[in-house]
Amino acid sequence: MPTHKKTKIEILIEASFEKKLSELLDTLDVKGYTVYPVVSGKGEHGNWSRRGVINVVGQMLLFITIIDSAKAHDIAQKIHDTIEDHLGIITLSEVEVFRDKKF
Amino acid sequence: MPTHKKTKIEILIEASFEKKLSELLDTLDVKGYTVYPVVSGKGEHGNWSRRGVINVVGQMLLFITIIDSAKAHDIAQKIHDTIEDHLGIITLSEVEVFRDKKF
Amino acid sequence: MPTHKKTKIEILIEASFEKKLSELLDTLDVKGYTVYPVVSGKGEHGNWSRRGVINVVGQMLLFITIIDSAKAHDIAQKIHDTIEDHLGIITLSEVEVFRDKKF
Amino acid sequence: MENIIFLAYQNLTSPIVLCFALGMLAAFIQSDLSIPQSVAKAMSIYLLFAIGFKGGVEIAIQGLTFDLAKSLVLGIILSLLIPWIGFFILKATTNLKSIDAAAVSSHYGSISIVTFVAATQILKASGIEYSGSIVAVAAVMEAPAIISALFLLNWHSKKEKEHETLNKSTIVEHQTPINEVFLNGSIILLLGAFLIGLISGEKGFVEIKGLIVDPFKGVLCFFLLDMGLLAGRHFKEGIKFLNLKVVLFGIYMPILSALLTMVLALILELEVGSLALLMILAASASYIAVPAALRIALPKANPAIYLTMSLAVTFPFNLTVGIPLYLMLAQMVSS
Amino acid sequence: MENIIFLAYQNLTSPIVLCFALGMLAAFIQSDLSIPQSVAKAMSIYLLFAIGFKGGVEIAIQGLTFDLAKSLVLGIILSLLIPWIGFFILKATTNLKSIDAAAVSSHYGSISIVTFVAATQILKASGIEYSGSIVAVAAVMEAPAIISALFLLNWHSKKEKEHETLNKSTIVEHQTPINEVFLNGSIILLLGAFLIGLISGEKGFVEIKGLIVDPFKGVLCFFLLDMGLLAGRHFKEGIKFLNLKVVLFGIYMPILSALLTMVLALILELEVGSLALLMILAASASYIAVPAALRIALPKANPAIYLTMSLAVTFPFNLTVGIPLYLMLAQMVSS
Amino acid sequence: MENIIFLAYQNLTSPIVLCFALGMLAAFIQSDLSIPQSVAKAMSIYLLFAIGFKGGVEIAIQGLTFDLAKSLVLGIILSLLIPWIGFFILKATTNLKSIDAAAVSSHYGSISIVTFVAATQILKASGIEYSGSIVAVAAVMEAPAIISALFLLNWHSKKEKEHETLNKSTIVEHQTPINEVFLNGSIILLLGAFLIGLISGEKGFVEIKGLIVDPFKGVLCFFLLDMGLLAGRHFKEGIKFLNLKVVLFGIYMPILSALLTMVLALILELEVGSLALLMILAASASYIAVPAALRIALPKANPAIYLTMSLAVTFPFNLTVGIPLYLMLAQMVSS
Ligand SMILES: Nc1ncnc2c1ncn2[C@@H]1O[C@H](COP(=O)(O)O)[C@@H](O)[C@H]1O
Ligand SMILES: Nc1ncnc2c1ncn2[C@@H]1O[C@H](COP(=O)(O)O)[C@@H](O)[C@H]1O
Ligand SMILES: Nc1ncnc2c1ncn2[C@@H]1O[C@H](COP(=O)(O)O)[C@@H](O)[C@H]1O
Ligand code: NA
Ligand code: NA
Ligand code: NA
Repeated sequence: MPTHKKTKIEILIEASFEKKLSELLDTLDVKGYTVYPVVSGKGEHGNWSRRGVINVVGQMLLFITIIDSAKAHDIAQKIHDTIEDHLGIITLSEVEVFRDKKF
Repeated sequence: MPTHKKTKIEILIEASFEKKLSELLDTLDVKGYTVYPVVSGKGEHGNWSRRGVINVVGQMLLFITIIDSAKAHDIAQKIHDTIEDHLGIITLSEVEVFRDKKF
Repeated sequence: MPTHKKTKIEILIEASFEKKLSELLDTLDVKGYTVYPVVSGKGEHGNWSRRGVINVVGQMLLFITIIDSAKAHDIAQKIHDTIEDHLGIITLSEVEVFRDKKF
Repeated sequence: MENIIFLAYQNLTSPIVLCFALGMLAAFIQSDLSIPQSVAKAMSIYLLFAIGFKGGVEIAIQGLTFDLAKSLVLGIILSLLIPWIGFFILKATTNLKSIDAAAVSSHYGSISIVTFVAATQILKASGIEYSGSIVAVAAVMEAPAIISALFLLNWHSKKEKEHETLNKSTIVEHQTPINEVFLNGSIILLLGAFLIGLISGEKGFVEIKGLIVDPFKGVLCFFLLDMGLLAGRHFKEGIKFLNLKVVLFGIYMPILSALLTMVLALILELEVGSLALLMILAASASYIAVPAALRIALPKANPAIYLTMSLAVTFPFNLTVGIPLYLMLAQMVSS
Repeated sequence: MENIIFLAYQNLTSPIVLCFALGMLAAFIQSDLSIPQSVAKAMSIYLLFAIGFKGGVEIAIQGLTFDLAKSLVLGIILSLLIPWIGFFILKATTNLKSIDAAAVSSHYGSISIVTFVAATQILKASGIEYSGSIVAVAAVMEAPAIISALFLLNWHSKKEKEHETLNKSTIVEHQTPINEVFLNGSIILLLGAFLIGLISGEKGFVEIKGLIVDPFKGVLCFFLLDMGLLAGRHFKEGIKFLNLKVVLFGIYMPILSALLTMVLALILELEVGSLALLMILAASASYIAVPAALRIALPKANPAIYLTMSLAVTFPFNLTVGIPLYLMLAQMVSS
Repeated sequence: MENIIFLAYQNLTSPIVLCFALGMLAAFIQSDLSIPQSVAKAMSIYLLFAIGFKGGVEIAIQGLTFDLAKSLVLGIILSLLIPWIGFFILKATTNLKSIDAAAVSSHYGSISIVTFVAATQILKASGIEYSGSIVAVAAVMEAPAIISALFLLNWHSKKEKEHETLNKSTIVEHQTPINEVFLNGSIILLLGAFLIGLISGEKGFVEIKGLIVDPFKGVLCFFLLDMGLLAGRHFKEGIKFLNLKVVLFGIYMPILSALLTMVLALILELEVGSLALLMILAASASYIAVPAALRIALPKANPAIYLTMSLAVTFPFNLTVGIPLYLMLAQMVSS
């Protein structure tokens, strides 16, 4: 089976914004996404860690969605603009998949 | 030290199939792999979430293996064919490593 | 907004070395990093699994940092050399980001 | 009649059932209430250990009774038999595929330990005597239903070959999971705790009573809160895969299994406590061990169907209406 | 006077407060001591359920009292009122931005259930009678403060429009989170447990007492150990965002709220137990429900400010000094 | 003689040891039984807190005894001494590298708190009096062994320089981990709980007894179930790194340490309860604090060797055979 080039968008975001981001992705042309746990991190705004937090405030999650490369930049841009206040970082990279139609 | 180009295969798979996939990878020409937790996701088959599931049915895991690019496509194909029923998605991408022999 | 090419360094490392690696990254020219949990893995040294371990010995974590591609190789090399005894694997790959200055 | 109304009232106002209702409600109104997965798992380990252990201690004190021996045999027979009955009913009355029908019916042959535990609480409340050692029957009923279902599917697919062309992969991998069922953590734990109770006896019981007995019912409440959340969420997601005939099966099948048990138990002359608990085991449907095994053994069967059936239809039915009903029946035929 | 010294001594040498101190100490010396997040969450579920349930059982036994009705009304008024008072004080005395001032003050209108529970333990120890049903007041005080704060921010930003140009996105999304506050797991759990207690009554209480009552205080200790770790870590990270005037607010604002409650309660002629607990609820500041809601409703407000204030300043103050103080005041005015 | 058979029988049929055996068995037959990591951690926090607290309360009641003071001194001496003895034996009898020999023997100088707790349960059962305050000795014995081992390795590598060329990185980083050992969560918790017990005394004890005492033994059972799973899995993975001589060290070394303790304790005239517990502490090997520290201090030492030794060889030996043996010896020499 040949493979097809797609774009992977990775969005590191505050856990308290999980529901909103899911809703946003549903309105965009995204066929699927997966959410991964995150332990801790460090950036301009200092350290944070999942350990010892009492609720979602101060935790982060990683959303990954694989989409058609032609649409990727626009979608990433929209996500970036909408969730700026809750954003960790957002990156794009290239991957290959088997099932062209699925993404 | 120079770096060497390798291929990273990422396999999102049902947790109930963890053991079988490990066994499959052992039979293929794969020198190592790492398994990551997954929180939730959405795709053609609807939503799923690790939260509030009573056992492995309905959970997913991410297997990542880094291998020789020459063998990558074939191995990915074999994995894809064998585990189709339990598959989330499978992707390939390019990475660089220091220790050529290790992968 | 245009995107900018950066390099992503991924470091799989023993959990007992988490603090040391954080300290090392602070001394290097790294503006941020994120740590992800890992479930289990297999390599030359056999299997390991987060399940059923009594403390950090025998667990692993994944550190990811996105940095300026020009500095990436050197930094990765330094990390590799310093933590060799506690290293799983270290990989480099290419990603795109929106905020050039941030990385 | 008064009796059953009283029993039903007792049951529906017990914290256990109310906690389950709270969980379902919270799921329906989309509250973010949730019990951490690791804690839910710990509670299930606690409950399994506690009932296994208490069962073993009772045998250590009373000795092995003839009643228990008969119950064990009956339990295995029921676990093997019920999947066949369920399968033919499903094939006759619904449009489920053979593989889904087999998968669903194997859940009804196996058991739900929480349903069992909830029932023992009501037995106690209504003053019916029973031996905790019946939990051994629960242990032996977990696995045979799975074997039975795989066997019947094989048999069925051979029979149907000329009409229906079953995908080859439908029936592969039947061998592997049997082992895994017996190595399943919950079965090992239940049997292991049973043995530990048997060996350490009353002395051991006194030592760990402070954890195993005193907070037991409270833990059961929290566990049922979690079960309610789960059942509610499964119901919302899974109901679209079920039509009315399939849902109804989830309600009359447990009653049928209970009646079948009653008839067979009369032949064996079981005591009323054992009878009631056996009826409940037969009526209950698995939602842990069997789904885990079938996801590997029958990957083409749709888990949304079988999980929704056992978790979101049959479990709530048994917990609220079924248990008092079977109990009343058991009392009627025994007196 | 002797009385307050005795109360303070009792309080400071209780395992509960000492565990909190141990947690803070461990955080300050950078020990890696930590309680797993899932277990901390389970403990908070346990505590919420236990006090909600006991409150419901008390009403089932005593009936709904006029005292409780009055307390409920007063609680809602306080929760709506305190954010306004806090906001104007913060704007007048500190350099916090309007949005941060509103966010901080809404925490003080809402409540901390752990502070409440810690206080009931001291009430018991000092022999003051109170009804567990006051926990219903805690439940109704959680949310109004959030609505109040959003409302006042809207009003303030309109008024200030000519002077200050508030970023448009400051005041968006005010609508969404209100629902979510009411669906917040801890509120559902508290109210649900209350209802379960009410329905299952004394009979239900006896059944699950072994989990809900006996280990309660011990669990509270471990929970406070975790709170201490959290408060300590928040303090270290967050103190750089606060200046002295802001920190002081975290100490005098609870006292003010308690005094306000005292005055209003005198008009309503509350009993001493209810009065003391209401003062404590008013004085306590939320660190779970409100931060979660505000992070969405007011994303531009700085969480480091409001979390540090309620968790690392006001909570420790109330736990050590505040509770005995309010208690003594309540006793003084009631006698 | 009858006595030891009785003790051994009591021990081997106690739920605690049986739970450990169940865990090992489940691991050997590859069952998927597992206790969630966060829950296991919570149990270890509970156990540490409970014994620390009870120790402190006992001192609050009895005052500091001379016996305890002597035990503390002896404990520190043993913790410093045992790694040297172990190291020379390992170098003389096995082919372990120096770094691995040092790493392994430092585990035997430190202690296993679970072994200690299991022993107190048998002491109680056999009616031997002891003071819970001995737990303070456990706390002071954790760390010195690590320092001792690093020291001896340094000394050894200097001495051997002409013969053997030790990789430079073998002996780096000796400084850093010492701090971390003292800040290690379990030591802070044990000492902190001890102090809390000391300050809050009998009054505090009564308050939290419902969690700290009543379910204690049951929790210990579940914890040992998990330890059994762990030991079993470590054994399977780790045994290939060990040869017979190394495994034997894991059995005679604890006996040697216990005998050494006995001799030194006779000089100090310790009471029988303290003597027995000190022997057990000396005989036990660390599998939490020391491995965590050594993984950083001696990254070139192979963790598979030291973890398997302490967790999968010495711990099971002590739990089943060692404890009754040391106990009998202690009774013999004391009478
Ligand atoms: N260069 C980076 N590489 C990887 N993760 C980063 C990077 N910068 C920031 N992050 C993550 O994003 C979070 C928020 O970043 P910041 O807003 O810069 O504090 C951090 O806590 C990290 O988890
Ligand atoms: N385009 C995608 N990007 C990332 N993850 C996906 C995507 N599509 C599917 N997934 C993941 O794969 C799981 C199964 O996908 P599906 O079979 O399409 O329901 C989903 O629940 C997601 O976790
Ligand atoms: N080729 C690989 N792909 C992905 N992960 C690997 C690979 N090789 C090793 N690892 C990870 O690194 C850990 C240590 O590797 P090793 O030192 O080879 O045993 C393994 O347990 C895996 O988690
Ligand atoms: Na059944
Ligand atoms: Na308040
Ligand atoms: Na020792």
